[in-house]
Amino acid sequence: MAEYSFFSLLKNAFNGNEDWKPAWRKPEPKPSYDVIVIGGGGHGLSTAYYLAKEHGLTNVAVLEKGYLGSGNIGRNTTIVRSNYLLPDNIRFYEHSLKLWENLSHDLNYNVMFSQRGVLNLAHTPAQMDEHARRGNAMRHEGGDAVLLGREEVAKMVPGLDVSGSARFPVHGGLLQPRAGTARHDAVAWGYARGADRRGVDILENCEVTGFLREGERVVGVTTTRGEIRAKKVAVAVAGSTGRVMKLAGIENLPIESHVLQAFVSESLKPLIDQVVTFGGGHLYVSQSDKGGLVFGGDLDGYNTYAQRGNLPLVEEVMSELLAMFPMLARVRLLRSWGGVMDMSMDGSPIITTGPLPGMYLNCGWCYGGFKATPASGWCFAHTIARDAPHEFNAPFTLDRFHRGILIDEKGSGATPKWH
Amino acid sequence: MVEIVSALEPVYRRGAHGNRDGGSAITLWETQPGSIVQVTSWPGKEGAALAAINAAASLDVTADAGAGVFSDTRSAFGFAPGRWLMVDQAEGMGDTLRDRIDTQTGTVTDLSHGRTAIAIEGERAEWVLSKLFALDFSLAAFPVSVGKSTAHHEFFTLIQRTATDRFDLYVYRSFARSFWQLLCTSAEEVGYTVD
Amino acid sequence: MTAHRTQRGGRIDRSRIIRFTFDGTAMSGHSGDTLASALMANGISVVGRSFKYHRPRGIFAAGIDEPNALVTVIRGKLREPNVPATQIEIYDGLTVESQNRFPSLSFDVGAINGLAGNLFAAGFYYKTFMGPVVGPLKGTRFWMFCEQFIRRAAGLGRAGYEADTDRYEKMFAFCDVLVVGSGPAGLAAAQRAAAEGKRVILAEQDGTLGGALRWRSATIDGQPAAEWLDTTEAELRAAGNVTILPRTTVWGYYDDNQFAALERVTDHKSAPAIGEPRHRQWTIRAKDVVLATGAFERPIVFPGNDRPGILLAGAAARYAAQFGTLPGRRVAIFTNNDSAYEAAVALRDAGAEIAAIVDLRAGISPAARDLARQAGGELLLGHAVTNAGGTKRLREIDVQPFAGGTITDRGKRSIVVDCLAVSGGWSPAIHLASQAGAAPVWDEALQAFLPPAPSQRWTGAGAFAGKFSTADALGGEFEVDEAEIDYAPAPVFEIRPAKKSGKSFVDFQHDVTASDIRLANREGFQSVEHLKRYTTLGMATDQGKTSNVPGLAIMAAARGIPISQAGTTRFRPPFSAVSIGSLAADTHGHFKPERLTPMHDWHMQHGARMYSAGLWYRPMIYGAGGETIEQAYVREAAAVRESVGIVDVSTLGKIAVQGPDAGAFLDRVYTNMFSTLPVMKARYGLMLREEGIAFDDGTTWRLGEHEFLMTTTTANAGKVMQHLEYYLDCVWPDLRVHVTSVTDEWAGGAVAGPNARKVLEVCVDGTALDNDALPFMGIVRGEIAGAPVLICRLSFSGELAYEVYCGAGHGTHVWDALMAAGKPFAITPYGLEALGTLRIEKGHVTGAEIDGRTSPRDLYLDWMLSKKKPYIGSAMVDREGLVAEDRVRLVGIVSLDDRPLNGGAHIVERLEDEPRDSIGHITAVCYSPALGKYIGLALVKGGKTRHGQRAHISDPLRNRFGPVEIVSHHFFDPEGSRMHG
Amino acid sequence: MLIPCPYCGPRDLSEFTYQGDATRVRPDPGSTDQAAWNAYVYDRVNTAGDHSEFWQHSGGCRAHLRIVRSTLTHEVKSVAYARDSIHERSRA
Repeated sequence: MAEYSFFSLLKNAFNGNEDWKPAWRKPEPKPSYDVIVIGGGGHGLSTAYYLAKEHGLTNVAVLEKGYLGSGNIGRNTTIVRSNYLLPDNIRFYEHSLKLWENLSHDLNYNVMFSQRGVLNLAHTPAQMDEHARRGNAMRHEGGDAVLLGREEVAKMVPGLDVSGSARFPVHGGLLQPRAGTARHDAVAWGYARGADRRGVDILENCEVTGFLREGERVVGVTTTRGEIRAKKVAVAVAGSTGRVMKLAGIENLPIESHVLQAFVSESLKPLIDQVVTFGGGHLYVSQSDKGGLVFGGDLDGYNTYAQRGNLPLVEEVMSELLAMFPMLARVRLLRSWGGVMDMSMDGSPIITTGPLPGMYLNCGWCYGGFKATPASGWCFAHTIARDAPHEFNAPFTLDRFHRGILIDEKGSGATPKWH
Repeated sequence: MVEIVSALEPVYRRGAHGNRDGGSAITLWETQPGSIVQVTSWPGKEGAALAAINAAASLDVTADAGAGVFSDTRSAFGFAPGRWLMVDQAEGMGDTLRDRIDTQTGTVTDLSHGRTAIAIEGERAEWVLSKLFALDFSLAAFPVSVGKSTAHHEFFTLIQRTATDRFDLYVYRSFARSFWQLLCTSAEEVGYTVD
Repeated sequence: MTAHRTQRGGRIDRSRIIRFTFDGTAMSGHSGDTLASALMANGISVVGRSFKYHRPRGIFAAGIDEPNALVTVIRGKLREPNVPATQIEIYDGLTVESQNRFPSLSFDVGAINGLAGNLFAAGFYYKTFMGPVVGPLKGTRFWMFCEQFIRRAAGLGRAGYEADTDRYEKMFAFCDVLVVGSGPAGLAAAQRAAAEGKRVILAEQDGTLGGALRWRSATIDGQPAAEWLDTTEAELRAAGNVTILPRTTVWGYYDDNQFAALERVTDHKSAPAIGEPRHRQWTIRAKDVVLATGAFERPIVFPGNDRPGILLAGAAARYAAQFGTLPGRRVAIFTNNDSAYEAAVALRDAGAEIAAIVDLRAGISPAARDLARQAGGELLLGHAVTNAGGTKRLREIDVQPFAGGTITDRGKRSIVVDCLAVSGGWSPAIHLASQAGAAPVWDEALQAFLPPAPSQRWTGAGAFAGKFSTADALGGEFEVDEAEIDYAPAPVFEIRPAKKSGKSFVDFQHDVTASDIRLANREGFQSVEHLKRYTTLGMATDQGKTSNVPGLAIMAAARGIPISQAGTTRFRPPFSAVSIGSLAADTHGHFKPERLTPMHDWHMQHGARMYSAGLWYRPMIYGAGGETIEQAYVREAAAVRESVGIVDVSTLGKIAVQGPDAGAFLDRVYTNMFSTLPVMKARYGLMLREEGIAFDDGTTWRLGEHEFLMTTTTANAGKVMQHLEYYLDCVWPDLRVHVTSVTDEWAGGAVAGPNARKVLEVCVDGTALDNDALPFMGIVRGEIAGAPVLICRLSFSGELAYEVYCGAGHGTHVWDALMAAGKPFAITPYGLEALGTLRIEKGHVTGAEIDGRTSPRDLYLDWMLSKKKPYIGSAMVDREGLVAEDRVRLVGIVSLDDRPLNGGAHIVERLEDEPRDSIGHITAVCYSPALGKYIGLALVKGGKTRHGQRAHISDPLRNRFGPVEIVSHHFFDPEGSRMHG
Repeated sequence: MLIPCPYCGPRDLSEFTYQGDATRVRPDPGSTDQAAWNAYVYDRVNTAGDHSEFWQHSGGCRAHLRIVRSTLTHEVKSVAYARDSIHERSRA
């Protein structure tokens, strides 16, 4: 019997739930590992999981400075999609989406991936054409996309202001039916448990304080829980990339850390069934299974490592939400929080060997981190195990910026706050 | 001379509006100056530029940040480093200033058509403006004659206080109609008269 | 009037009857009542149902911390869900509904969930619903099938789809001292600051000031607390330097002492006055702030502790003393500290019978003993309440001896009561201090988190700072007479009888029980954040105001560590829920301003259909007598090619570039040369980003030796302005150049077509217009109908064309004159669609091609890259990635099946391949009246090398496939003879 | 967040536009040193701590400011007109 199932729940219910095992062990660090993954967030944990599952590498440790999943994996708006414009991104995120579709089974953990569809609204004919270009690009890469007219959108999303008197009237939208939302924490916990059950050591409250070097080569780390050596050291720390890489002597990277705020309303009976994004600004909203409306918008737009934002952005986000759904003015905002985003210079990620021998780097996730979690770990594990990228992450190099081979989804150039 | 047509015309409704319980706590009107001119000096040439403004307009602006003066027909105030706005009810101030300010001193930019000038006067003027701008409108923080540049969302605005209970606002012409409507809406609560 | 209303007392106006309806039943209360106190007075015991088990719940608190009594307020068609009944001041006509129950509050089928409580323990969702691995329900299908039922069962209140038409507003305020909370600590702080002449704002979340002074008994300077409150309030109101904001919750502490506060302006009124907003969102900038936010009382966790009729002791006292309402007739007290003894006296004074005071402690202070005597009833020290019976109303409690954490069965007894007032100690409301950035500190004596050392400019006062007595709250200078009780509680948070006898709730609203917390511990979800996320403890609408500390204490006990080591969660804004409308403020219903050109009204009067381009409105077409869009633009474009047309170009960005170094500056900004441009000449320029990617284009006119007028695209006007300012300030501060946005200064009309010059000749005074006086790219000054104009001969359409600029205030005047002059030539106003058609025919690029990814070479604009000078982007434009063979480059395409093309369609070499390999996409399309064909521009791999080749459009989204020919993007008059002619 | 504009006084964040890392030095316009250009355009120090950065008072006097601000607490440590600080750097 699988560890988690309806029957195991029933059995345990009769035992007063006394027999459940910890979802992951809390081991002491070993002196050395084959691979150390720095960062016990979604990407670090999925990397460890796929190292064990796909490459048979189980002598692996995941090092987390705080509690597991304390970073962006638990701070995002839970959207999963692959509706990108550029082929390199579409292929990568489409691979991710396919992993998502089987993730609950794979992990024996219900990550609640709900393929309720992501609808991008268009407000001008030109925007409809842009959406068509994107949707066609997806279809040419084997993905799913549907272009909807105004009437179809109105029918699908009650409460949406589709009137002609709206400041930016809705013309239609691009729907990716297979996209949706997942339960963010469950993804971290599911990967952690999956990796743990395959032998991976997950070391919480284990902050990396330095890198051990033999010449150029990275051969381990010093941590708040002692020195740990490893054949390979992989870094997957998202918003903390700058800080961790400085410990390795890398002073400059094509990354800026920015805060992205997210918001949730009080719990409501079902109101919005899809993920809907606004085209007259930047806003995305969906409703969690618990009933809270989960939404977010732009970055605050300045460098920060503080996981909190400021008011102007809050007000802009609320304005945009109400421009779409004027009935929500009476709904109440329950909580807001911030996550630190590792914004790259073209808006696309970096998954690569290097930049030092013995080191592997995964960063630059911008807004895309959550949905990328499975593919990021999958590709990073491949890159670590084989010392070469998989074709899905081959374009996401570190030197592409200097060479001018940019993957600039938004076309806004080396200004991270615009990606 | 061809008349400068107001950007507000179709939405400019003279008379009393809003909550009438306490009468009108403020009055709004478009001042329609003939000249709105920006003077910008090169660093170190602020004195010469000011001298030219003062001479041209018979005013006495000082070099302090935001310092301004006004008379019945003219006003001037600083709103940025080395930058002043000069307003005259008569047309032609742009040319007058251009004649007095040479390339070595600074530049003159005529904005007579590009800005819409709105006055707000009354006991609740501070209250109404506080709905829109993140500025402290109290007399201590915003003395009479002083100018400030600020913004409410997309509405970039220059404001000069021309009495304890009066402010003159300069907004971009293309935004003026939306701004006027917003201002009127914000004033409904206290009651207002459009003059 | 009812069994639960006291005979006298309370700060309610018994002479004023207020009528409201609850779940359709008409009820009444008094002015000064909250909905909670009014429902209590009406004998309503069940007010809501819990989230998961749908258990009947009653009123538990009296303030913002209420977890149970959430209702939906209905005004007309508008619904506001999840409002705590304790926060609603009743008004005539108030209509509320209870929530999360079906079919009714008293009978709810969802309560069946309670029977399978062990199955629905923490984390159960994660362990099931994965469904089969194969078959029709594989993948996510089974989960999504289950999810729809789970979603419907979850959620609390129901919001409506009706647009909220109420008004919301913003207000900026500045002060020397912001005082948050108007209890004794806040009032005293406000009084002191006011006396020092400071500008003071006093914010109180309730409708009336006074905090605990409204219900606790004390004498201040010889006056009863309530009288002192009235005197002090009157003094503060009379002072000129104090702004009092009732119904205002300070909910956010942001950087640099900026506070967000929500004022509920009209929620307590039957109808707002004219112009009055429903809510006002205050942004308060305070030099100093006094946090006097009080404290929240905690429950004690024991089996059955959620029965209706069980409530916090302080709340019970408040209902009795402030609202003249009794939560029960026969009341027991259950406490671990002295403060509940005051509550017992208050209840007794209001007419309740105190059946027993059950105290976990073996010994209590003399003051508490005195109070116990006054209250009457049995004093059971060293006892605990171990169970509570009664489903929809508390019937009885079980009491057992309790010592050293152990419960003994001997001496167990039941006491019949209809109300149990519980106090598990007090948690200071440190939320704002926590938002400001530092971690709170656990105080062992008070068994509470106290505020951290300030990281911004705030001071704390009163219960917020752990000073619970009225004297301590007021500060030294007052003479206070009050019971001298001990506020330190016994460190007991949970009563666990040996024999399990029912659920012990920690988070009432989310139905998180003590066993859920222990299960989380067993499964390793031990850190505070894991606990919270795994069990949903503290995630409900009350944000754990009553449950955080007990939950943490139970986890600490399970782990065998002290509470101080268990940590605490960081509080985030908002302190309590705020309406989304208040945050959008004046933008609700007015999302963005409308930017209008000087000729806007003319366009509207002449049948223009408008197109929103950013904030601007521009004519798309001028609809003449039921034409389709295509018919209209074809007619307009054809008129330009055949005779003459006129288009409003006022939206183009215009920037005055002035100063001795203006020419040199433009040489650096544009890829091509401008310093050599003669005065009264214009040139087309291209700007790149540093990376060598095309950024913007437009013509720049030299009006004087030191004066240029730059035009930008409409979309990029703001960005270009900022780009120029950045370089002048941050890179080349030595250049003497000023830039000023003059977009709004000028009205612009482009007159285009073979008869354009003839039109101008009719109306322009003061200048010649022939080829010599005004050659291509020449500029002249003149007058039209008395208004000064600037005319530049340049062409976007490929025709003989002139851009006529005049002061914006003269725009319509000049436009009218041009229309009149053009009448003999049937001058045709044209919109964006025709403009687009004319430019596509000419192969000019716009934002669809300059999309932030294309290089100048991709657009065949390399001829504009000067080799003689560096410019922004010159160092990087030749990088390998930007000169690669496989980049997409600009071409023209012609539909070979005579059917319209679609923007956003892709281009493929072969339709038969699956998947089809895209080689590019279409950026712009039109029907070309000049060519009589459907044409378009496209970005295609290989660009020019494909001219003459056939390809196919592939547009699966719109199911449009068909053959095209790839051609040069210069479709029409490639030599430019027409515009030069 | 408040930013103390040297001309306008402390103003709300909403009036400002972030213009990024101010430690980057643009190579001489004619420079062909690709590494220097790449560093200028793409590489960032991304400091966790006191960060030197440009802000434009775009909803006010429109001057660019060079600000040192903590990226951990958002506290502004110093502020100057960008043009003055560039002059100083070029003199240094």
